[in-house]
Amino acid sequence: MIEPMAQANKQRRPDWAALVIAAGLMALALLVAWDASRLGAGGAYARIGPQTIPYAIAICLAGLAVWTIIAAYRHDFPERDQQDFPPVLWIVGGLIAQMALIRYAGFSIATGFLFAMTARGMGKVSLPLALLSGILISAFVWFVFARLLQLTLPAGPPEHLLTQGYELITAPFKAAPGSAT
Amino acid sequence: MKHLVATALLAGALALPTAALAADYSIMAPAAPGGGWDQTARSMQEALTSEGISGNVQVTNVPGAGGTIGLAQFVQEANGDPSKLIVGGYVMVGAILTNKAPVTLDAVTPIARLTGEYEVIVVPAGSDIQDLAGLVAKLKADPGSVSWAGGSAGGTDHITAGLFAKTAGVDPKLVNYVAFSGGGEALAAVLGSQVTVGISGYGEFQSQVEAGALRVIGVSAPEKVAIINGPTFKEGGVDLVVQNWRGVWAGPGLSAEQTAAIGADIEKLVNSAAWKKILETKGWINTYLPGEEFKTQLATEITATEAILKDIGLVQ
Amino acid sequence: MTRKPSLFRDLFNLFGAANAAAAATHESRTPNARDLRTLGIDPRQYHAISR
Amino acid sequence: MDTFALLLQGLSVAIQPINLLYALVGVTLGTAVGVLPGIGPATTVALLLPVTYKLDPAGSLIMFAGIYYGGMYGGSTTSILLNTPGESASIVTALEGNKMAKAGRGGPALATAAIGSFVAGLIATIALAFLAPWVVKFALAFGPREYFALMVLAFVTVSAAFGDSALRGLTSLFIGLTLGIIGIDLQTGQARLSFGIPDLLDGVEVTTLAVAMFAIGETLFVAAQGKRAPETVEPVRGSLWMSAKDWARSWKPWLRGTVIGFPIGAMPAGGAEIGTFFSYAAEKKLSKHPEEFGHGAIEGVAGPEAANNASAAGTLVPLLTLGLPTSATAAIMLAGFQQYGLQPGPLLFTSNPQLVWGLIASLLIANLMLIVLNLPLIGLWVKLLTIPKPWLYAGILLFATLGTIGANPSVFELGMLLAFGLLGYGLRLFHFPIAPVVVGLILGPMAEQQLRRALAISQGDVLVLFTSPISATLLALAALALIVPLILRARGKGQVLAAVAADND
Repeated sequence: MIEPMAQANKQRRPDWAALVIAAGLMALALLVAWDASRLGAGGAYARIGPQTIPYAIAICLAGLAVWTIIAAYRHDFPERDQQDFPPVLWIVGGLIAQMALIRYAGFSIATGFLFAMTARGMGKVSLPLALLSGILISAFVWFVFARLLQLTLPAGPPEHLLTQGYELITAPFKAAPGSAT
Repeated sequence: MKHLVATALLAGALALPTAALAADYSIMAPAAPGGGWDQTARSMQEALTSEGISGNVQVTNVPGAGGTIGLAQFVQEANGDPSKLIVGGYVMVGAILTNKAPVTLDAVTPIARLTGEYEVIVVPAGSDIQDLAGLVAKLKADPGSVSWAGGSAGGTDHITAGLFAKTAGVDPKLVNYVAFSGGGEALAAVLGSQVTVGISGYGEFQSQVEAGALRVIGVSAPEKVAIINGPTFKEGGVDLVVQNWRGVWAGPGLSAEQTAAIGADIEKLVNSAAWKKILETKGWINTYLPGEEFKTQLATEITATEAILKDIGLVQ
Repeated sequence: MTRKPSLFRDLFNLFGAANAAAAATHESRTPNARDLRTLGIDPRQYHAISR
Repeated sequence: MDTFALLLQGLSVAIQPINLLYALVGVTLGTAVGVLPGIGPATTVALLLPVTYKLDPAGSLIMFAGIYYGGMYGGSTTSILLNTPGESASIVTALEGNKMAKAGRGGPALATAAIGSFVAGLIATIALAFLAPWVVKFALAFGPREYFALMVLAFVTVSAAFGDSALRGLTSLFIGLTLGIIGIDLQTGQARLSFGIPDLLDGVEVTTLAVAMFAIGETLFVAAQGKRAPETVEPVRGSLWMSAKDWARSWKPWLRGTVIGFPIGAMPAGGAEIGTFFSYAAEKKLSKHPEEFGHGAIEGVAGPEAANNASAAGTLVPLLTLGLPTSATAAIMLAGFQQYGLQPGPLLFTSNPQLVWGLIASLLIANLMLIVLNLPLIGLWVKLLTIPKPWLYAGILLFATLGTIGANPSVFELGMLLAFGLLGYGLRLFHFPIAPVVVGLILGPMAEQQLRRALAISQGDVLVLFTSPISATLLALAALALIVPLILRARGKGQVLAAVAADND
């Protein structure tokens, strides 16, 4: 199992990113074990309770952390490509914007922001144009899924407008009895 | 001309929502789309609008933790708002206790119990257990040797198994209850004789009972149910009735008149032809119980459920 | 483990290489050159495929 | 009833107009996502799951299966014409296919891919129909302990056995298993890893995780790679039809690809890609013209394309008969069954024969639709590739969040989507596989519950796991699958390093 030191000529510094991953795995192992420790027993007949498997997983995670440390020192991790971070930030920002807006502005506006910022992150596009088309596409999607497939999607001003417009158009076609109040 | 059309459109847009406002309802199903509560909410929506009881009914889904997440959100949103309703059921009673939910059913206004289903105990066709007396005898001799397959821990099936043991004079803590997730997993275990008995709603076992692969040895109904071929618990010597029901509540802070108005609408719903037709197609049993009676029944059940969950050891 | 018939080992190696390459491609990565060669694929040609 | 009768009965379900429509929608969508980069069948099914609950179960499952099959067809188009596989299972097709297109033989390449997919899909679906009842008979004897052993075997093969790094495969698996613990424990009702957050009590949704890992993680990863050289579409020159020589050189690879792909898909080893690589290697070894490989050998398109479709059908064997998903797409299809309260497994064949056989029969129809959609309409699909990348990925994220919001309109759920998306990006960055995370999340809790059920039934006797011949065999296989590759890899290390050194010249 022992590897010949063919890589001796390579740099001797450990792979720092891999060490960070190992630390993360170890932290996760401790978290799982801590959570398991406060669980009550159970499964009188099974003799293994809700805490048994979490403990087993914690031990394995700790083992994988150690293995990752060894791999970090032996440079077993493959090379990473150069990453271009601004686009990633645009997209993450878009997801955060959607989260922040969805309760107050409704589906179309929130998702319009996500659409525009993702498009901006992936290439050179005009942000206002992307935002406008994003809101229009989202409003259309909202209409199809919320009205026709009866999915619960949060409604905001554009959605209320759409609903009213739809009812206005369909009102004459609806049967008169029952709908009168 | 243009102006006229625009004015008409605007007037219409403004007038429509106000016209419909009088009988609007928004029903929350505190579960994912597709489940039993969701189906109940959407059936209510269908019947309320088609019968003209309400002009516009919206259904919203807030899934999670046996309905307790939806309930907590509902209490905040629906305070003093007579247009908001929430659907729920017996499962919620257990979930509130086991999850130690901060918001309980005390915070909402009971409107009515709508539908229900009874629990059955089944054994494989070739089992040496013939009837409830045989099951009780085996249970008393060695509780661990009887494994019960049913739904998740703390759910209706588990509670019924605990109550059954308690009523039969066996410590509910010693019940060897094996939880299965839905979709026929428990059924497979009973069919394969992996477990001694199965306990669940009749719907779960119906097809295999009719095919002769399983036998019903007990039903949790107060009297014989037409479609189920088996004795009630009481006939088998265990005096116990359990119903897995679904009902509807309104928000807190409503006046007596507002509550009464909602109750009247729901009563209209229950007596409507559209609702009866839905019950028939879905195979639901009508166990309608209006406001005050529902409230009393609910209080009794909550006390009994808390006691049995403590006995089983799920609630400290 | 050392005296397996060579057909078995070849098949196993082939299968192992196919699996390793498959696992890599599944995650939009480039399989390593050894696996590609085992499978009769020229790594340089493989790299020309844009992903 | 024998298989033929059941299959005929299934056909009567499948040819109902509404089900034909679902199949058509499925294969069209599947072909489209197969053509488009950045979104595959697994993602598409995950996106559609939350929005299809209103449809009837048979219809949506037929649609999902159509997407799975369609993805395998669509991926080959871009591989051949663009040298950009739309699907990872079509990468191998690009090797010879694009060379053929460059040499002006794009038509025959597309034709052998489509016809090969059809032949393989047809044979493999029939094999599925005949094999399934047999496996079901066997599986009826399965109890909790046998299922537990089967899942342990699946863990090992999906994550560690043959992947390109056991360490990274296992790490991914254990991340999935950890996520699987979150929520209320089925057996005791206690909350685990929930930290008092009510939104976590129901655990992590498979669809949320899959959408985040595949759609969002992939988008972030693609975004971070920066700009690329512009892609060129090879025009389809000359005849679309294969010459007699092409037919003569294609039919054997089609059959061999089917024979290789089907069992690999059916084994709990996961993924259609393995079969494509294996088939390529086999064709090169068996070919009378090995020198043509690398310069546009038609066998190198015919074999792998047949293999990827056959393995899609193969994957359905363990999924339908045992409820065991062996690939990410299958894991999400399992979630689809569960959405309708159905548990795939031996019982489904007796309790819901209409649905199961309708599904199988509709696969045959979907296969027929696909060849019609793919051969004459090829130009239409190529047009899809002209959608600019920013709009394409913006659209993917729109639908990714739509599914999550539709199932549970909560900010917390969107936060999980973002968190898992970032996790997916990180895993890709450091070359960790994604599929074991998803498989771990869905199989982990099942395996744990089965183990605890087995022990509860036996009143705590651990030996029961080994006294059943089936579970003992499965556990032994799992141990072998974990250990043997480690030994082989260690023995091969010397050669590996030599190869690496040679490659880095």
